[in-house]
Amino acid sequence: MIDMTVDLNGLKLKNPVMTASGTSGYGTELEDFFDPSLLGALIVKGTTPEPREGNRYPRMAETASGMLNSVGLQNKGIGHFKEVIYPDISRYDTEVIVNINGNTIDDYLNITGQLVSMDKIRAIELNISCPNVKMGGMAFGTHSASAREVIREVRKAWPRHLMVKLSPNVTSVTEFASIAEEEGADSLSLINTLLGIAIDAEKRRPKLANITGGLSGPAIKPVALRMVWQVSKAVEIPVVGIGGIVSSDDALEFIIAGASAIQVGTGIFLDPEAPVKIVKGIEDYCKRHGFSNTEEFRGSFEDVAP
Amino acid sequence: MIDMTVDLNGLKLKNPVMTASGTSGYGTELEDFFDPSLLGALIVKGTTPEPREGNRYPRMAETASGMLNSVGLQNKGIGHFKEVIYPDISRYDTEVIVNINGNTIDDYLNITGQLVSMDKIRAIELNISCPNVKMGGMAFGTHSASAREVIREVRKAWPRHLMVKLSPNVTSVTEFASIAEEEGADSLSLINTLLGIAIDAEKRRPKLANITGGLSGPAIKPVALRMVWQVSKAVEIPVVGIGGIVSSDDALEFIIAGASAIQVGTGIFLDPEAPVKIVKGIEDYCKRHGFSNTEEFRGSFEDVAP
Amino acid sequence: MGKYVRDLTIKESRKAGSDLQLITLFTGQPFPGFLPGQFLQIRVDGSSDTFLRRPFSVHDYDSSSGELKILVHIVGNGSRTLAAMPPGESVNAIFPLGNSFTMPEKGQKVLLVGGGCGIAPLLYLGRKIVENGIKPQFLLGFRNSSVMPETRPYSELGELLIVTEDGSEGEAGFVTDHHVLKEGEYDRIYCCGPDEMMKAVVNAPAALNAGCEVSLENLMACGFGVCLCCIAETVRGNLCTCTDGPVFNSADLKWGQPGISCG
Amino acid sequence: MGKYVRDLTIKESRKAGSDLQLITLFTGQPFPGFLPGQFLQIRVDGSSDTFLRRPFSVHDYDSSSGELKILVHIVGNGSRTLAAMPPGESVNAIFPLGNSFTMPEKGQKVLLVGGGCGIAPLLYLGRKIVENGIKPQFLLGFRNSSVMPETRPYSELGELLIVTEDGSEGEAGFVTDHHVLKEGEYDRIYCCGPDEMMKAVVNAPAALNAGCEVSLENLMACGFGVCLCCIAETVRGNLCTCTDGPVFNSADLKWGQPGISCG
Ligand SMILES: Cc1cc2nc3c(=O)[nH]c(=O)nc-3n(C[C@H](O)[C@H](O)[C@H](O)COP(=O)(O)OP(=O)(O)OC[C@H]3O[C@@H](n4cnc5c(N)ncnc54)[C@H](O)[C@@H]3O)c2cc1C
Ligand SMILES: Cc1cc2nc3c(=O)[nH]c(=O)nc-3n(C[C@H](O)[C@H](O)[C@H](O)COP(=O)(O)OP(=O)(O)OC[C@H]3O[C@@H](n4cnc5c(N)ncnc54)[C@H](O)[C@@H]3O)c2cc1C
Ligand SMILES: Cc1cc2nc3c(=O)[nH]c(=O)nc-3n(C[C@H](O)[C@H](O)[C@H](O)COP(=O)(O)O)c2cc1C
Ligand SMILES: Cc1cc2nc3c(=O)[nH]c(=O)nc-3n(C[C@H](O)[C@H](O)[C@H](O)COP(=O)(O)O)c2cc1C
Ligand code: FES
Ligand code: FES
Repeated sequence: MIDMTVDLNGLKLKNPVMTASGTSGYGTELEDFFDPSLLGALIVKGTTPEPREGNRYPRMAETASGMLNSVGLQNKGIGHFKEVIYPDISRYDTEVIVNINGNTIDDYLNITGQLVSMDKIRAIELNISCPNVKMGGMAFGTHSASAREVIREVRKAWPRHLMVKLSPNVTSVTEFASIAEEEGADSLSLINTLLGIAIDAEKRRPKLANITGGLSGPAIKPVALRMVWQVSKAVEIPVVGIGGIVSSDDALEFIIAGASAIQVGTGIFLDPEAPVKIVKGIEDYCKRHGFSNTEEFRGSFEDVAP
Repeated sequence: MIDMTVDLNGLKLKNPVMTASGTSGYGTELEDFFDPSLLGALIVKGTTPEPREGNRYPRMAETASGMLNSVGLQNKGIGHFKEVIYPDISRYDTEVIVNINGNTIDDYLNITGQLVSMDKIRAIELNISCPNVKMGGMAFGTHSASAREVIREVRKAWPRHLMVKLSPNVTSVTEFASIAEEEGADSLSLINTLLGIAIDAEKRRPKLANITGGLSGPAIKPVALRMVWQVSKAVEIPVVGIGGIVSSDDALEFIIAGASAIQVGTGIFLDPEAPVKIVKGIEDYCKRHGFSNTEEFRGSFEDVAP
Repeated sequence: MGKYVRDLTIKESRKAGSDLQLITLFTGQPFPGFLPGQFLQIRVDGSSDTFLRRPFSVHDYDSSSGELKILVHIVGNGSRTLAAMPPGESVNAIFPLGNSFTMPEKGQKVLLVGGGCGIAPLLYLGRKIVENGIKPQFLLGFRNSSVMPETRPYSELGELLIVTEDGSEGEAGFVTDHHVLKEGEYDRIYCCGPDEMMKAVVNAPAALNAGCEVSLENLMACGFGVCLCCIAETVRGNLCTCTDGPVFNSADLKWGQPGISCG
Repeated sequence: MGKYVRDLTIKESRKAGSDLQLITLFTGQPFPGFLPGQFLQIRVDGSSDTFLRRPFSVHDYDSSSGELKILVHIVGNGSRTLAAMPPGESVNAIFPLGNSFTMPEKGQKVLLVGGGCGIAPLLYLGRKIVENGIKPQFLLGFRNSSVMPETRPYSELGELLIVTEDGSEGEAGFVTDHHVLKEGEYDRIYCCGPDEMMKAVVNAPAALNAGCEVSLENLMACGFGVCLCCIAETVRGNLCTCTDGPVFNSADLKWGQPGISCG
């Protein structure tokens, strides 16, 4: 029997597959395709204290094996989440993790404070890596002193599992990983999107109203794998791999690189059933290779000479 | 009549299309496909003071719309270049630019010193961004004090055009661009490859003997365009755009983002005739849109609201 | 409403005008059917340029045979690849997606206005309107007659008015020049086409006292409401074109948005 | 030698064994022809997984008809897509690439050893050897008879010895178990196949006094000498498999290299 569970530093997941923030709404939208309780966790869309309209349209551009988005954290705010969404998604038999965002540390604390009373939420994902907002977001995640401060303050305010989501737009991702670990993060998730632009040559104008956007999808997988590998060697806390995962092979590569769990983002747009197929694919792989749990081959790729 | 010439801060090119270092050997290999003198410039493979064998095989892995390489600057050294290659390629009626590399500043100075006597070489491309070598390379290009020092020293030693090739694996590419400008670089080229890895899930081992490699090809174009755009706004010296250019549309996007010229790298592997096709495509575009020179629409994409 | 992810087999595919392909897909096992205005997200494999799915409207649907028609304008790689696929091959599709046009009430006077790329959803809408006992008027505009699809399916359902920019078929000019938009009286106007055309239509004299619904073709990443890329700026804030739309009441739209639709 | 970048039309394509496709391409306008051991870099469009070109050896070539055959083992996306392409379609190819096998001298005794995926270049090599007035021996090894291509083309050229791992055709075992490699006497041995097989062949007793050439199938990015990805570690340093090879004198190879060839 394959034991698909994962112990993410105390946070028990029924399997290593989660949805990535901003790519599955509140999870409810997926019910048209499968039972969200089948997944290890649902990470709900980036939430801010106040409702936000996000950036202007166009917000998306297709690129080679990837896409840029400049959604900019459109959401109805933590108040709406508390009143409307939370009661609804509490019924899921899986972990629901809220991705939190803000312009200021106070914003992060405001939202954290409100989440404390929501028992169902066993974990938050502290997003210090959104490239699509003018204030906050990536500014925290690419500046070490700010990163340290926001993690420290949220850590004080949040008694349960704290996952910190790292930006790939840095010289040294391990520096930020270590800061998060030092400040008491329970796990790390990476990567958020790479900052990019797309241009319409005929019209000589940017394809996104916001000019820049975040690059996601298979195009970024090699960079994501590299960062997950570097970070999982640099810290003791578990790492959640994200970036270009569309198949169970992709997911397995992240586990082999050192990730304890993974998130599916853009892959959901290609195939809304991808997350459940990936759970199944990982299970099949374990069977085929004689593993009873993913932990048995996590980070194993350096054991073998290429 | 379309005037395809480009004045790269004093370095006159017959058109804006160059080959990227490490992807066209010494240019001679392209003669099987077209006359290299048709291009704006040839950038020869990364050259070091001593001959190098590079990294072990396998050195390449295919990724979604891209590839990783870990060649690691295999080359026969500047001595061989001087005696065997230089006399041969001096016949080209185009600029030949040497991409120089080293472990130490002395290495860079050694090679620069030898190039001074080679009149045909009107420009060098100072590579401080190779991700595939243990010493030197990207270590210079991701650390600001080292970057400043190596550029300063090479600038003192090199009287002709100095192009500095920047690494994308940094938090702020404009920081390094400004350093290069301050230290007297005549132009900047970017981007070099993004550091990545690829894993064979079935065998649970890295696809590259070196584990990490440099990601190139269309996958990285959005990141490259973004950095070219940022840098061309941040500095006064001209910028040469590189990253995922396989067609004239791609090349035009870089010019529209602010690049004065472009380099074709991985695109040559897909179609060895790509560089000449791109020259032709840019010319056609100018005709179609009524431009007499690329300078007329360089950096134009912010003039129009999206 | 449940959504389905299925491989649909191409039963027939034929050129329907220059740059226009009419594709008949077989939907197979039963499902609740389509509402007029709904669309599918079709996966076009085989190119790194068509990474995401492509949205296409229900052009026609016969629930008894399970045959679904889409009308594809060839504008880029995805549509070109799809149009070139031979019968027998299959495409993966997510459906049915989006809201739908509001059905007119008995006795109402109805105009369906389509321009160029926007005519696809109007045939199925017209059919449903006819099933509701109303005979609609169609006003369709094209650059010229060569880019027009076959018009019989429309004229079989209602009165068909054609406008071409060069006058090669029907009246010459733009749809908004047509007298029915100036002098006609309607209870409902349904419109789909380039941005500028839709804007002009909903502001035409004939639209003043009519309820106007437009169908947008915003760029989409997911098509089922999870990415928030496809928003339309409305008086009620940013709404998703893929779930709150693609059909909007024209009065709700802000219209200030760049590139709001297929034009 | 000049190189060509051309669209080649698929004249015929047929299954030649399980996971094996024999494709006949028409090379069109004249060019100098192929040397045995040379290969083509074929662009397989239609998938982001087959971003780079794919190298395939000249399996057979008839200069009078301009017909070129390649024998494709289906191992991944690129080879699968290529094998599925119908006659009439064309593929873009760069050719001719690489060095070539050294022709034996008159009167020399010659053995051609191929295993599994490595047999492709040996047919054309055999043909050229026969044209030089020598009758070669072929020793071909396979997992079992179902993965074998048609053997007549080989037996028409020379003596054909077959070995299968399960004994379903010819002798049972590995090629290196075959007595000709233990007791045979040859002037030249040409070999192509999985790494381990080639290593064993060049170290077999029969190879001791023979000149051995092996053909490598290293991973390639360009195929024409500009990227330096395809290196083989040799006593003369790292050499390019695509320009200095794919044929190497076995004595020059270091063999310590991981995954040196198609196995
Ligand atoms: C709800 C909905 C219903 C649609 N119904 C139909 C239909 O029935 N028939 C039909 O032919 N098309 C329809 N479209 C548009 C269709 O989805 C696009 O034309 C198609 O995705 C283009 O793909 P491509 O790969 O061919 O072109 P690309 O190579 O992706 O693009 C080519 C050019 O078209 C532009 N473009 C692409 N998609 C859109 C879009 N959605 N809106 C505006 N411009 C775009 C691009 O910016 C580019 O300039 C619909 C779109 C939506 C959102
Ligand atoms: C000079 C040369 C000549 C060749 N001649 C032939 C030939 O005549 N017929 C033929 O069937 N094949 C030949 N090959 C091998 C052929 O190029 C590969 O099998 C093909 O590129 C695989 O592409 P794919 O997309 O199907 O597989 P991929 O999806 O790219 O790979 C599938 C699996 O095969 C492995 N693989 C891919 N390419 C190679 C390679 N070159 N060496 C070792 N392992 C590889 C991958 O690592 C992976 O495990 C030759 C290779 C070279 C270098
Ligand atoms: C449309 C879109 C919206 C996103 N919104 C958020 C968000 O609100 N918060 C966040 O932390 N990450 C967000 N992301 C980033 C993803 O969670 C993920 O980190 C990234 O897309 C890389 O993974 P992928 O390649 O699997 O998509 C978003 C990504 C996309 C494509
Ligand atoms: C095989 C290979 C070898 C390379 N070698 C060098 C090198 O020696 N020096 C250098 O500055 N860049 C080198 N590069 C980087 C390219 O010059 C270029 O910056 C990068 O590949 C991005 O461009 P592309 O996407 O067009 O390939 C190499 C790239 C590849 C793929
Ligand atoms: S396209 Fe994703 S929400 Fe509409
Ligand atoms: S494959 Fe590029 S040098 Fe051989």
